[in-house]
Amino acid sequence: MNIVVCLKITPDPEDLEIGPDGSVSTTHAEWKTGSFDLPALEAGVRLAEMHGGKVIALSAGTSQINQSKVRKDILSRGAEELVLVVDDALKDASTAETALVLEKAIRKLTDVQLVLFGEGSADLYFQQTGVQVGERLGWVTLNAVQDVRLLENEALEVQRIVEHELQVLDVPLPAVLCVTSDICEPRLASMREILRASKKTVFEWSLSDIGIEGLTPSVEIVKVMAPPRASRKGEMLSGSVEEMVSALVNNLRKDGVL
Amino acid sequence: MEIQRQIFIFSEDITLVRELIGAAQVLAEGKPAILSALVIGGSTSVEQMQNTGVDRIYRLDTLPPDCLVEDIFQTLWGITQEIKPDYLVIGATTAGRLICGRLAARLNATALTDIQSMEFDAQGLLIRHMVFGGGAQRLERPLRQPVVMTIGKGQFEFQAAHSEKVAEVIPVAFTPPETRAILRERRELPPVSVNLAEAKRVVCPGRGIARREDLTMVEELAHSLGAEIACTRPLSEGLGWLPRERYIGISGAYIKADLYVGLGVSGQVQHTIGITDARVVVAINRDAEAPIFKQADYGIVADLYEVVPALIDALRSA
Amino acid sequence: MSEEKLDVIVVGAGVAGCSAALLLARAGLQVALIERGPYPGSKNLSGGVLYGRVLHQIIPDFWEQAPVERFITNQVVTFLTEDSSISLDYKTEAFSQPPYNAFSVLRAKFDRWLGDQAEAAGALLVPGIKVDRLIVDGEKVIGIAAGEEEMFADVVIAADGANSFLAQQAGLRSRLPEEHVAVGIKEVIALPQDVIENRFRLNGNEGCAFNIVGSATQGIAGGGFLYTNRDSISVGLVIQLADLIERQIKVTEVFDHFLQHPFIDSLIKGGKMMEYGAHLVPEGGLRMMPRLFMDGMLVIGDAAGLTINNGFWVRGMDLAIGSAIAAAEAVIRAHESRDFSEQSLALYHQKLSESFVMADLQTYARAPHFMQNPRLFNVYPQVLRDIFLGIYEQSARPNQHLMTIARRAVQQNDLSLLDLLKDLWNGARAL
Amino acid sequence: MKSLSVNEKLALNKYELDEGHPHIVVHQAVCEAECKIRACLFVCPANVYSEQEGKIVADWAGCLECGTCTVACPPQALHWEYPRGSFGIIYRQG
Repeated sequence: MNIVVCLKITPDPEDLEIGPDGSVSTTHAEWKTGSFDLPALEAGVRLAEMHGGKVIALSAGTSQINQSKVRKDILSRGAEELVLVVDDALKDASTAETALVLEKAIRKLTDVQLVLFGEGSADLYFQQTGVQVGERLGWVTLNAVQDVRLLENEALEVQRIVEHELQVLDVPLPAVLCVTSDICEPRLASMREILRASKKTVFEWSLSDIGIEGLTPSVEIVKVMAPPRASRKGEMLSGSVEEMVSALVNNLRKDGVL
Repeated sequence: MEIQRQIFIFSEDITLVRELIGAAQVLAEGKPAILSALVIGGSTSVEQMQNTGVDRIYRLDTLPPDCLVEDIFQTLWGITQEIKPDYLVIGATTAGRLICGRLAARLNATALTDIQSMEFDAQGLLIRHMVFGGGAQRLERPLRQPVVMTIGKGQFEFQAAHSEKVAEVIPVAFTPPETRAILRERRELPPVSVNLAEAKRVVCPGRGIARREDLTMVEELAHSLGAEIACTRPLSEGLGWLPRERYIGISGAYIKADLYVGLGVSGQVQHTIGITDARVVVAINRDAEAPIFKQADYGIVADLYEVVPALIDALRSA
Repeated sequence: MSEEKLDVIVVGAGVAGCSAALLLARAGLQVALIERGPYPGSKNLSGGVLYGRVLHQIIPDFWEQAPVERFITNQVVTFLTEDSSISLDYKTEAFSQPPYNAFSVLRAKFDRWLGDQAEAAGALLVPGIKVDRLIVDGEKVIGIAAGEEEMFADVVIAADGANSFLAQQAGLRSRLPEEHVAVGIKEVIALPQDVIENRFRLNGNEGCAFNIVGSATQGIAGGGFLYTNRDSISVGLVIQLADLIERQIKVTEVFDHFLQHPFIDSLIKGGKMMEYGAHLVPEGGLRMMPRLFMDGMLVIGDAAGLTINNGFWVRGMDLAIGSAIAAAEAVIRAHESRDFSEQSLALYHQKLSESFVMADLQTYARAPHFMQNPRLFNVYPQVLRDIFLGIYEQSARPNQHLMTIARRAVQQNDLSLLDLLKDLWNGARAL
Repeated sequence: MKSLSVNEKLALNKYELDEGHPHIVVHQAVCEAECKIRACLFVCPANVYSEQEGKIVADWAGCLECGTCTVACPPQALHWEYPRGSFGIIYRQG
């Protein structure tokens, strides 16, 4: 049973730089696998370790995703192979285009029974690509998946938490599951795995390799800016600690929040 | 005759449907539009939908017990083939996200999620939503029709409909999807321990708190304020003494509390992004230069080990 | 994987470790380069001037692809007092063509590139793994352990920096004494490229390097530095630890005081602080050098204490590369002869001695002691200040003869002629 | 240039915090027995060490891993090691 785990490689949101004019830049950001996707990779690897089968990591994006450090990091966390669909037309690709590209890439792979996604990408967190790929493949598709077990009859037992309700479901294969981050704790790469990573195969596909001649963007990004700042009174209290505290309490009461 | 704009809304969460109607009114742009909605359930839910400005109510009685609300996707798909909507507005619940994705994929449409605001300009619709875990906001324009969107709570208000329009009710049958998951068991879970997004008051310790034991003082203040305890990203402001769900900021919680009190919080942007919607922000910090003071309504430059006990006493005696 | 044996394990992907791994991989050896940070350079910090001609030997014209900042054509030694600065400002076109004499570098970018070169040459780069201990069989080092994972090799090269726990574990070196180290504190401050070029009178990719002595460190033994990068400034202090401990002043306050000195503030004005870092600088020179080799193990780079500071410049990276070259030669020879004993690996020490590395360490053997002379940091800057004040001040009274000005400056700062002569003599011998 | 407090400087750095795995442990008994001058309080560039009610406390999360304290402090006063692989300070400039 081949398990495909889809990952998105993005600039690290922690490295976001907001300019004085509210401009937003990721030029100095480190590119890495999304932190929400690593639990999905771990879940896929544990399933493969338990029931046999191979995990293939799949990602799509511009040439910036194709860095040796990123490839090695993914391949040292249990994935046997890595497929990268690399094309600069995928710059700022919307969920619709990404879903089309991932669908075509998955169809090119053989004997895939299960596709796993994280709960959302680290940069956009729209929580859409996974469910769109599921629909495009025509497979059973679920999000908010908390636990996955393989039953004997080649079906899955899946647990979901949907708002305040725990659901236990039998899911036929093939299926697409978007898992939450607390499904399991991603492993730290071991020295042995990192060394083995450099020996594993990485497939680099272009859009035409997966039968896509061109992409028509479904969304135009007009502007990216720092979120609006609420205007604040900026009233600095003064005097002794007691005076400042009583002034604060009176102000809060006047504002109706105490 | 000008072609009427077709807008379709759905959410299994009835409290969210009213806000979706508010969003639909924005999408109608004051021009003639036909607003349709799918409702699951008996006549009471249909009644609630009347006189809200909705023109057409598709009614689905009940779902088989081993079905998920997400399985109405097939039925929804049938409706969209009939009315060819320009906009599909889905409530941003877990089920709503799944439905939105499947509809967008099958319609080869544009999917826009967790929309915060919408407006029209000469070229058409413009929407705003958060990216980078809230670190930035993106203004986008859908280039493909139809547009499938999800909208969460608290983004759009419902304006009571002025006309006494009675919606046409059209019953629809449930058509199960060809292959689907079988729901075997369903259990209600106790609500999550801390829901910072809904908390009315929040107390937030930062790097100024020297030791884990001092959190008891913070808990005492939170107790006397009836507030939840939050914290800042582990390193930049705190030490990971509190669980991850209590982080405010990028990839953490966004609070809309009435009162936020920062104790020794220096105010790095990755944190303060999460408190912009708080009504009143109080900052207590020894360092007069701390950036938090520029984003606070009230600032106290003093040692929080003196201010907090004094504040607890003031609250207790008041 | 870890069951079979590698030819070499290099611990630490700094400038020394990457260079050694590169040379060994080129010679066809199976070498693993283990780095505890997420990428080579993520844990490394230097003032940031690389004297590049030795790297040019192993990567010709490296500057054409390496992420270097500026080539240094302007070297300035500045004596600071509270209200004055006296600078010896040397600028030369000789350093403005290949093979460039020196570059300002930022280690997180530079070491990362160097690590990529080692990996491209065939070295197995293993980031994010901390080596906890050596595996020793009797007197012979046979491998390393990270957590419960073990990896074996014919030779382990310790390139794990100034603290080098591996050299200590192997018994090649004892705990570092306070007298032999300095604490380096640094900020990288962003400034637009054109502002840097105007402010420091640089055109194109020229750069300048300031070495600053005197009240930069409030009289504590040590010195400041300020180097121009492409669009940022590296500014920092290197403070002798024993002296700092004796003076019991908070090092962070000494650093802030240094940044606020008018001379420094005028050079970083309008900048935006991007990163604040610290690093231990080995300053013992020859006297602190550990035994550099034993059965199955070599020590290179900062781990071997290979840094020299003679007041005019501070060098570490080029010595580290020099040691990597010597180490690689020794390991390749040992690999051919299949003899990894101490005697065989002694070739490393021999090659080091034949190279500029040991020669320079000998030449400047007295520098560390000389650089601890307190007069360097308080008296002489003050004397120079008084002399130049005397020369330039025109207060409508008759000028004094230069010799009188000098003599008075010396007396005012209670500098005995004997001390002056002794210091000049020591300085000459040390430099 | 506007001067920043040490905390604010550290806040601009990038760290990967290894929650629950402190890499510095202070042995108070050794501190009291052997150390008079409490060098840790003034040699550390990151102000990791502070004194509360006579005890030395280590805010290890902000450590810059320079190792100065291991040289300045009495030998057994600190259990100091590098953070686990890929954790701790991550220099982007260096």
